[in-house]
Amino acid sequence: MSILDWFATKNSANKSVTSKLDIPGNLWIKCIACGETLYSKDFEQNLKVCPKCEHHFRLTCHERLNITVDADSFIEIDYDLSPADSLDFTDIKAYKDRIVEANKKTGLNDAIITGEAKINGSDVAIGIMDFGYMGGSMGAVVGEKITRCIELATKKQIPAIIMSSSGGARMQEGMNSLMQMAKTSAALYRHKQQKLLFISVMLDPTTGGTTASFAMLGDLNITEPKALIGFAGARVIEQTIKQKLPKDFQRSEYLQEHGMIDHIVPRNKMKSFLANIIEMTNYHKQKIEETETVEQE
Amino acid sequence: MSILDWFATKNSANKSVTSKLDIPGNLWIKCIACGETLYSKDFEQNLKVCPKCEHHFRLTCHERLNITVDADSFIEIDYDLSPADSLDFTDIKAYKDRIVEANKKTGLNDAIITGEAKINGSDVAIGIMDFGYMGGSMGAVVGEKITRCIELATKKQIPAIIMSSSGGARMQEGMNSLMQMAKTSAALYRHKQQKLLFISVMLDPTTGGTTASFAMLGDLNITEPKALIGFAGARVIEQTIKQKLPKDFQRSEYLQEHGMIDHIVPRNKMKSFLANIIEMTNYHKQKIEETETVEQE
Amino acid sequence: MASSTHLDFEKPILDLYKKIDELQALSDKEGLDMTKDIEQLTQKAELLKTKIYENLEPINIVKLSRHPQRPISGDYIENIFEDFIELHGDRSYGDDHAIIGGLAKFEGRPVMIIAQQKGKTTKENIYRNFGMPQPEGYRKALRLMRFAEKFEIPIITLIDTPGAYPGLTSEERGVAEAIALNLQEMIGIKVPIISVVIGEGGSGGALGIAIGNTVAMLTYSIYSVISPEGCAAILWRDAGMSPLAATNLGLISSKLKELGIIDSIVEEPLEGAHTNYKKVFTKMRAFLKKELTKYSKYSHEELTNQRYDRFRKLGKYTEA
Amino acid sequence: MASSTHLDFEKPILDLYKKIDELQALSDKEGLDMTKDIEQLTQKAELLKTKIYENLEPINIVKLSRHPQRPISGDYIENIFEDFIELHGDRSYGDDHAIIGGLAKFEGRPVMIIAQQKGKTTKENIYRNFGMPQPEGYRKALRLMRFAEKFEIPIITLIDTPGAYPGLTSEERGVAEAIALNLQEMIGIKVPIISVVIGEGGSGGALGIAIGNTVAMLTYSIYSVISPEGCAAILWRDAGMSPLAATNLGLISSKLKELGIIDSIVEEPLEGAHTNYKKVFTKMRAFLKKELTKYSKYSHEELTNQRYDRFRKLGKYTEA
Ligand SMILES: [Zn+2]
Ligand SMILES: [Zn+2]
Repeated sequence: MSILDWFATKNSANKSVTSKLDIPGNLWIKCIACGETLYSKDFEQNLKVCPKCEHHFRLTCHERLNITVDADSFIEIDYDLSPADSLDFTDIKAYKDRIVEANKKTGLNDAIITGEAKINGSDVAIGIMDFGYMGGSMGAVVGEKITRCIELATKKQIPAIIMSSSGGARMQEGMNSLMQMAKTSAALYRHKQQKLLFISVMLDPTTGGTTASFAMLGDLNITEPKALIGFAGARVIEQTIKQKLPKDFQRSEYLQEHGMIDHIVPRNKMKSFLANIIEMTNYHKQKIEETETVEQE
Repeated sequence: MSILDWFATKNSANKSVTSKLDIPGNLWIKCIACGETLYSKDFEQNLKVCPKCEHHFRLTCHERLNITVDADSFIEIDYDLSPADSLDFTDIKAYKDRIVEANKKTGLNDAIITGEAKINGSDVAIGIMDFGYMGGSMGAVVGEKITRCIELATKKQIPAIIMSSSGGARMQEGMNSLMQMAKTSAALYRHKQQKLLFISVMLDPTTGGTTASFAMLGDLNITEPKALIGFAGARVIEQTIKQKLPKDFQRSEYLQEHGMIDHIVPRNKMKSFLANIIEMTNYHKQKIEETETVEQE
Repeated sequence: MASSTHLDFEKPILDLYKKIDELQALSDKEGLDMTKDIEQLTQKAELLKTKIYENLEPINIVKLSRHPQRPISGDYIENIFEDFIELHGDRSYGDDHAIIGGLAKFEGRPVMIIAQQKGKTTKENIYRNFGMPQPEGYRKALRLMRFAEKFEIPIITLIDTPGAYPGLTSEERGVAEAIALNLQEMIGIKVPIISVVIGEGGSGGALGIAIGNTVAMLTYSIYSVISPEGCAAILWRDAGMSPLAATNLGLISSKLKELGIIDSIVEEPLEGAHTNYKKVFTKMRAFLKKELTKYSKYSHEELTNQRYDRFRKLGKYTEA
Repeated sequence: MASSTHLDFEKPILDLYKKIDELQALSDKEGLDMTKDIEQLTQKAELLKTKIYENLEPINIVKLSRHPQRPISGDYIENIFEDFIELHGDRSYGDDHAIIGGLAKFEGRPVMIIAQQKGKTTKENIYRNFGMPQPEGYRKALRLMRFAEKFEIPIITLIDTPGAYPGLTSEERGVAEAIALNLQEMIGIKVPIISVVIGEGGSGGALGIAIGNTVAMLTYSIYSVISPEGCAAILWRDAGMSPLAATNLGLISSKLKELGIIDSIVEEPLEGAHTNYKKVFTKMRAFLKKELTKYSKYSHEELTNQRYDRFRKLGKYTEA
């Protein structure tokens, strides 16, 4: 089920890449949402949001990292984890070969980077998924890295932030993949027991087993405008119910109306939004620490 | 809002009384649901359930008590509480006079009896409302008696059972009446904190502020077949939405389908049902007590 | 008077002021010195105003509490707090527009605001369902209160509703359960809860977010077990009896303070909050500051015990 | 064979038995002594049967797991437990018929059963939504698990679903949130949880009630990240590749035991649970008794730690 989403969304991902390559020299790109021709540099400066229609283009995990955490504050952890082909899985391609290709394409060992960082000076544990690596699918590496990232947050008593964009579980790892849903959610249980903040940022697209585990478990569930967020794939649902789906089905705004999303945050406001929430939820703890410091002096 | 239900249901209550009085000598009564003529003694022996259509007729609180707790086990508490007219409330009748009348009609000081009792040998704190006393409306006495009953259960570490039939808050006591919703629910909060069992039995009819407070807060919410249970009155809702309501609207079966009721229990099974639940939820505690006793010996 | 909508009982005052205006116009036009007359009349008008407002029939206070220009929750949020971040949804069904909630800063520290929100225009009112929440509104409120509790953030609830929505959808999704659960769970929330009725406090639908350590009312707000109209329709079978019902129900702030149902009254301008927003914001800010300061010294246990005791003692009865 | 529905791979066995029957009939009719031939053939049939069932292709096990006569949750509940009291509803939206829950007695002590329920007839299947739960099913399950936790009652979950319902209503009401919350909260439940996949363990929809201290499977049940049909359609774009997908996905009990995804296999009769209900009930009863006895000695902390560690360690990767 989950992987159907991955495929459904895979196509539109390719589309956005293609329209960029159409223009010689890459100085100009064309917005896939409104057709506007944009000067590449302006587009980059606008954080890859179309200035005309505000379409939020997808980012790589490193692009996302750069606009989210304080400069030079990120200390990556667990970068040396890479996928194992425990089922010897082959479809039209061998999973082993897919791993090599994905690594070549993205430079990543798997579909997520994790680490410690600061946001406006506050410590956080952060994980950022990359849809470019096998549709951001969650295999054992993604699950393990998210789990360790959350465990680190629990240990250090700091907030955790996971920014998802993922087609769900990774079929090629079979049940080992499904179990990552349980593992990541379990880690969040312990984080929550310590009354720590978890913000889930669901980015375009977040579907399947990713949505049905850690991504829906934020103290706050945040998203960008018009991101695709869902469990089952739209085509599967249409086949099941034999009806057309609503126009904004599984988009941020739809999910907010249905009670699942706390707040839709435009890309240029995301960092300050996160900082604000972290500050407010840290207020009491800091106050106590200050008092204790004063008393000790 | 709540009191509209009381009025709506008041009429049908009268109907059932009337149909009984129609027959001279009261040897025979006519079922208001199916029209069947029933021999009075059989009807009583069948716990006032029509043997033909299984319509559950309303019971007084003492009738209900008799078929629910072990013989001679009930120790009433707080029987000496009676209503005060704190607002000097008069409508077409003075509230003071209504109090006198209701007392004369029912022999009760207010719309509930509370106490300690045993059900198949197990201790419980129990409260049973009486719709015959001013439509079972909840004023300060009802609220106080329920609260004390629950507090007793908390203190003695035993289950609490409240069997409701009530039109909701009692208008003539104004805001003092509304506050009973908060007070009874607060008492249940403390009972719940001690991991004690609360079974709410909602009987025909349970509406308004009664439903929207203690009656919906059972670990288990139980009812008899086809009981009327709701918040707003059906007529008010029809006026609001300008639509006909579903046929079984606000009936036990409807509420169960909508997730609010754990189990619908026919009257002749109610006592054994309650005993069963109490036994199962007491099992662990009893096991521990037995072990401790053995160890002490 | 700032407001453009006038209520019946204001007519004598308005007539006097109109007369004063006419006199002034006449004096200007004819060049006559009518200062003294005008002064006298103004004084009279002021006296009349005070007399009328200090002796308002409850039914007129009901009208003030529903005044179309009366400040609504959104006005307080915008003017008393900074950096409001609205947080949506109950995480299981929907986002109710009749209850808004979110984090904000008050005097530099974070607070969680839960507020029933009416509209001022017809369009807004339809969007807000006329301030009548459905179950998901109460569930959102509880979710956000638990969030606040987790991070030791005090809660402020603003009450302004004719009641929970009496509709089919509301019953289907268990509005009674949703309100009941809030009554139970709010008692145990380990941060301060300050509740203020700012307009209509309609029955269980109001109570469902009003389990505060302190429960206050604005001067001309009401808090009632049933609307006077509903009460009259039931008890007298005559909607014309609403004024008497309003009186009997004891739904005005002064009466409820006297009965011990509420703890404080946040003072409105004599002619109502709608005539001077700034003034009522100032009073509200001062009130909240005082309460938050007070409870900031309470432990978790003191907070929940104080709240329990506050509601535990309510209700008059006789005991032999 | 007790069953009336036969699967393709059973044909060679059935043919042999048919031949034996014919031989017997012939021998009876003609008065010939064919005992030896019949004996030989029967032996051959038994050998063939063993060989076939012990070497079933995963896709055939998929078929067995979905066999229309396979015992469903209701059968286990009825035959292994006493005094089952079904408890309905999620207390906020509805009662999902694809997940049933309730209290029962097992060997004299109370247990809470949470079970995905398919139907056997078309009518039942429609009523049970073919065993595909909606959000309210998962929420009911969590509510009942918390009830069980409160009263120290062990929990048994039976898994049998093609997956959570992939429909509009399910998405609207947040099926992803409902499953996610169960994954998180079940980890912390302070009573033993025993989970058994009895038929189809379909992806997240199965996992949503399968966070057990022990997770077991019946021999011919399956547990998979995606259905073989779905997998084939996506990866090969050819539904005909389902058999290979079934093999690659590693969804059968023996493989999952080997991978450490599940802890135990509850043995079915050689020809499948549907051929001998009694046998499988006996095995299930013994299994549950053993597990419940084991965990009855665990403290709250041991239970939640064991469960955490069980899931924490799952997933293979390489670390430089
Ligand atoms: Zn554009
Ligand atoms: Zn009948």
